[in-house]
Amino acid sequence: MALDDKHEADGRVFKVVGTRPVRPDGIDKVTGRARFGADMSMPGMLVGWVLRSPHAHARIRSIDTSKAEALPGVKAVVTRKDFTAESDDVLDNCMAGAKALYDGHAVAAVAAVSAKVAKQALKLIAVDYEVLPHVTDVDEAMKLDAPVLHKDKTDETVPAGMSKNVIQRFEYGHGDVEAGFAEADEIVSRSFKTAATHQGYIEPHACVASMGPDGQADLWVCTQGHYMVRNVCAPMLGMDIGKLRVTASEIGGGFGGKTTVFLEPVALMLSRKSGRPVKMVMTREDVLRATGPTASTSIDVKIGMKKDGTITAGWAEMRYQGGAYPGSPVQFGAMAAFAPYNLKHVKTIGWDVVTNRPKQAAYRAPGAPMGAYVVESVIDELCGNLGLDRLSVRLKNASTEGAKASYGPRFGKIGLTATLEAAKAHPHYSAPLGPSQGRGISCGFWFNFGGDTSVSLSVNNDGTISLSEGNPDIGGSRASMTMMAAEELGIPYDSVRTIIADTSALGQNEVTDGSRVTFAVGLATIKAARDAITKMCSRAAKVWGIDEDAVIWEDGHAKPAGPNAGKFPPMSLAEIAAQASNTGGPIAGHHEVNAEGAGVSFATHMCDAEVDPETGAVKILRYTVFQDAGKAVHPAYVEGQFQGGAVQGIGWALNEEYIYGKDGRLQNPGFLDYRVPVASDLPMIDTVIIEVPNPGHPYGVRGVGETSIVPPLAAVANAVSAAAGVRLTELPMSPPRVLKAIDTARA
Amino acid sequence: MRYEAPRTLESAVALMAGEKGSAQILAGGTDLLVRMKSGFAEPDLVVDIKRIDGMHAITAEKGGWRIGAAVPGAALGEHAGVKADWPGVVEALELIGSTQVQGRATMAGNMCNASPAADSVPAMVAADAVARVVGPNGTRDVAVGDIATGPGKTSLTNGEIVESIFLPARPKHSGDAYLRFIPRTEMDIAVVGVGVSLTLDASGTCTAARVSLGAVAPTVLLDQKAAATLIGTKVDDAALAKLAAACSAACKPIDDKRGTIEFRTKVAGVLVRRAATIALQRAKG
Amino acid sequence: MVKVAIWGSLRVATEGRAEVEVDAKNLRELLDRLADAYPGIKPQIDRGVSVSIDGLIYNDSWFTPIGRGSEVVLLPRIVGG
Amino acid sequence: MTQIHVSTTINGDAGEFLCEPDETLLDVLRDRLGLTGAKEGCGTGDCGACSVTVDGRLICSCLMLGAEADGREVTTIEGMANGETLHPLQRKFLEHAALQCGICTPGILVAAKALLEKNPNPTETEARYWLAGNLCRCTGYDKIIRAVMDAAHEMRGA
Repeated sequence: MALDDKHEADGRVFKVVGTRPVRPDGIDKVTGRARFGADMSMPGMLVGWVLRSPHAHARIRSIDTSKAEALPGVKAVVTRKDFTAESDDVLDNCMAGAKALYDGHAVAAVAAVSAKVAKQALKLIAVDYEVLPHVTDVDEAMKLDAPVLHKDKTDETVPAGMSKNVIQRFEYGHGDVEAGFAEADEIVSRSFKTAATHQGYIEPHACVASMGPDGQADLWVCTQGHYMVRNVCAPMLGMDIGKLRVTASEIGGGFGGKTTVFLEPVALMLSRKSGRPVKMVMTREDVLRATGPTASTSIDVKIGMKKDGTITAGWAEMRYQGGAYPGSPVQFGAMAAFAPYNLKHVKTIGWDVVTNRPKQAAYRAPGAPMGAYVVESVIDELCGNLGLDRLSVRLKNASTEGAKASYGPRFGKIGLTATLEAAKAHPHYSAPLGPSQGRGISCGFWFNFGGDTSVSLSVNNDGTISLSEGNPDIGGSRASMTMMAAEELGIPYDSVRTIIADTSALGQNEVTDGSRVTFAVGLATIKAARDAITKMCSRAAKVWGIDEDAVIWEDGHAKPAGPNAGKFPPMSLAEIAAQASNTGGPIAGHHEVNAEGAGVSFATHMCDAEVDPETGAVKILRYTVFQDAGKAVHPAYVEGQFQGGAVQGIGWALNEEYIYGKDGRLQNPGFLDYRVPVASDLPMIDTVIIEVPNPGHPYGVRGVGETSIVPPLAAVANAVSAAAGVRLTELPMSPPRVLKAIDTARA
Repeated sequence: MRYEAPRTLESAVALMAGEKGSAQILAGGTDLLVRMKSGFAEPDLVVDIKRIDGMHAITAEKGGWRIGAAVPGAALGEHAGVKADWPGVVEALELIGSTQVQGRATMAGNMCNASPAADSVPAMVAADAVARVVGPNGTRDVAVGDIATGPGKTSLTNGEIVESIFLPARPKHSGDAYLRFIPRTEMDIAVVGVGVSLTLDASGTCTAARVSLGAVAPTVLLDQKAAATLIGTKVDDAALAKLAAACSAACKPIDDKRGTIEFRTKVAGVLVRRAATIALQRAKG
Repeated sequence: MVKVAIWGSLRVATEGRAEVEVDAKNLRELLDRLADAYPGIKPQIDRGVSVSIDGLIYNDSWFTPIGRGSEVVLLPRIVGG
Repeated sequence: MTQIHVSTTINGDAGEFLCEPDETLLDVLRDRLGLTGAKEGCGTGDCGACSVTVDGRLICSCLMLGAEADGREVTTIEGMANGETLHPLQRKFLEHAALQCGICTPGILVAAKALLEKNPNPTETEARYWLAGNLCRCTGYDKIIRAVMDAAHEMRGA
């Protein structure tokens, strides 16, 4: 895609895009009618429960299910031996094979007539465990004498002689960092640690599976991607993909955590064995112990700066544990950490490490927040040491169009500088601070992507539009799609109704992730609308008896292209629709594409915090988000993404953490001690939407969902460090840690 | 499991005493139902005391207040009289959980749950509150501080039920306060809790004080050494410093997921100073 | 010929070169030729890669044209939340 | 085990149900009465997604037994709108885009309604503390608080 200076949407006057209509699923969601994962029931339905390993690491010698099977009311028991599919990490994670690899790892499941019977049955399953030594800390797991989880998962990038828990090594960058450090007037090196956090969606995973003896199955599930669920589960069950129809329920949050499967294949297997529909719902404890939190990390970072604020070199070595299987998001941390800065010399090294913790899943810009945290903390410290303005230094070094990103490519049109300039001009930046208060700044970056997308748009006889897309609506995307269809077709928002179709209705759709939906599904929606427009123009041409090419579409009407085409009154979409049967049959548009060309996105966050020097308690006083959205289709939901990401980041920075005991068990598997921010912890979260159009989208849309969680860890850490008068180097900055840092600095 | 909702205290006592398996009282249920959900408690009998006359009553008695065992935090918080006399106790109860939990949670339940971190207990101990216990062998009054004997353990014997809690008459020029430390602003269990109740004479000199500490030992501590540092002083900065040091010295906390020994010990001293300052202001009116 | 930037940890497969040249007119040819010329890269290509062409990230579209002067960077497969 | 017969009023309508002695009100509402508007986010009273009122008191229905509802008046999210007319809070939540995924929304609406009945003119801080037991992971609470304050303003004016 050429990086033309002019965007196709330049000068376009939008009528629907950029407004704030009520979302189409709104009434259902404020009246309790919306049906989420656990809200579905089917006739004859059983309930399924999972038996989970109490051990962090244990060989499973045998599982005796006979007593459970004999319990009246039990209709099926499933263990790993029921799955004959070839072993892979996702299946192993859904149901343990030879070893249980973390506290909470599923080892068996039961379907019974009631939860009470199912829970009784779980107690009757005898698992013979050989308990093995375990490791849950990333640095410990890399030691040569650490307990080893897998013998054969290390790949060719890992040098010989390391622990087998080290799975993969990544390296990025360019230039010569040593030469860069030699040019620096000031160098800061620090080591940081961040705890694992969970996406913390309020809706636990839930599904209802129904499989008949003919091998056809239906699955109702809360997921970020029902096509993914189908494509992953069918082979596990030895089914043809086409025989499994998956319907996405409303989804109660995901943030990346619902981009894989946990219960789904088990529910299908229980349904197959019992011959009855089976509903499975996780408890909150299950969610925290056995779904996919993000990585905990240990990172060393070194940055050099000249007295004028020029960053001469940046280096970081990052160690991420992603739980019991390969795939921590360390490469994205290593790629994204220095992305906001145009550096001559930069190098990052990443290590993917396994430990006896649940297999990580994506969490909003996976891997990037930790990278931004360490880099932005050290830049902040350098600015302090050199007495430089923190925003000016960032502006001086900011990546702009043509800059070579630390992960390789040169950037196209990007909006980082615009976010920094907006921050500098904002009253927040010059507002006075009181005693024990500090202000923190941080930038952040995320890639965004597109992927496979299918959209179908039917023109109904009365001129209304039914739009079908295949991506679960996790935060208002049906509203955005409705708006883009209405915009393109030139009809009112209320004339379009958008639904999330099941897997049998449309072609493949990638998961709702990577901030892709408004970009990719939006693009496909616009193209589907254009497809329908072409057909409608052709119908009008037929009616008028003129050439198709002589008809244009404007404001919801087909019109003759010019005086030479003939003199006909414009024909509205509704008029064309009413005559569809007479002019050739139903009219529909569709578009299937692997949407490429998602624009990267940058943000700058500003945070004021107050620290109680006697207790280490932190209060967030003020918070402002400046982020490039490319084009905000529904600004209220764009703001919502900014605010939600910022607050998840605040929680990560201050109080959220996975706490493992010496026994390798998770000590805080509940919302009581896994402390997500509550309403009284927070101020309003101000937002400033910057719009630097993405050349890869007809309206200029960039994904906005993920970037907003990248800067807050550092923005909060920098504010707290300023307020406390000491650099904090470990997340979360819980009160005991902050107090200890203050007391140590004073001693 | 059986569920019973007797209409009289006598029948409740009989049910509790007669149960051969495990029996639990259900007042607000905000602890019991959580323990049942997790499988921690699997009672054979649950006796709901909320249908018993008087359990929801707040009545004036001998210048003080008798609070029924089923009075939830929200109701106590709406009672102007108790709030005026014992604001520290009311505030402590109101700190427990959410608004939703306040709709159910009771002071008696908080006490009988016997958590070292129970918010209302240090405040009640500072207030010298007394629990009225009814059992098969009659009625007895027990100091609130003597109910819990260890985490999750109480001195109540088989069939005994707490019927009410009595907050004594408030002497003139007295004030109380309860402060706790939690990582968030709401919804957490106390990492440290501190209750202070003190009385001044006409000159502003402290003549009596009770200081209690929560979450720093297996049960709530009544810290008499700390109280002694206030008596005879004007509760000035010097006295507060001694108070803080005494409280920190009295702490015997543990390291756990909610806090460290070091943190709890230090913050107990910080909070007691702040709580005493609030109590002082209240005593001065 | 197209110049392709290779990330650090894959350079063991390119004899340490940060940039290699292959003859490719589109994404499919690029990945095929890379795997042929540098077999050590193949496991990573099989695990999944993204390719940045002139600053925009592509995942799978084989027939995405690659111009002569295009800046091409091999990246690990980008995922998201 | 014997089921318990319970007579109660739900959203103004008299009704009866049978339940297990250890069954929560939340499970009764969802599994026996088809009122799935109240959600189970935690089952331990930490998230507020199951909020309902009982005799006018805001509670977590996961922390109450179904058997306790005998003779009580229960109101749920399903009883909030009056026919086709949304409650001002429901309307303001839509206007302010105060929901993203919507799973916490029923509980927050029930809790906010209880707030405004007790305190028609809350400060922002009062609203935030009242709603501290209702977790929302999507919005950062900003638009929720704005919607509650705006609804309170409108209801005071009406």
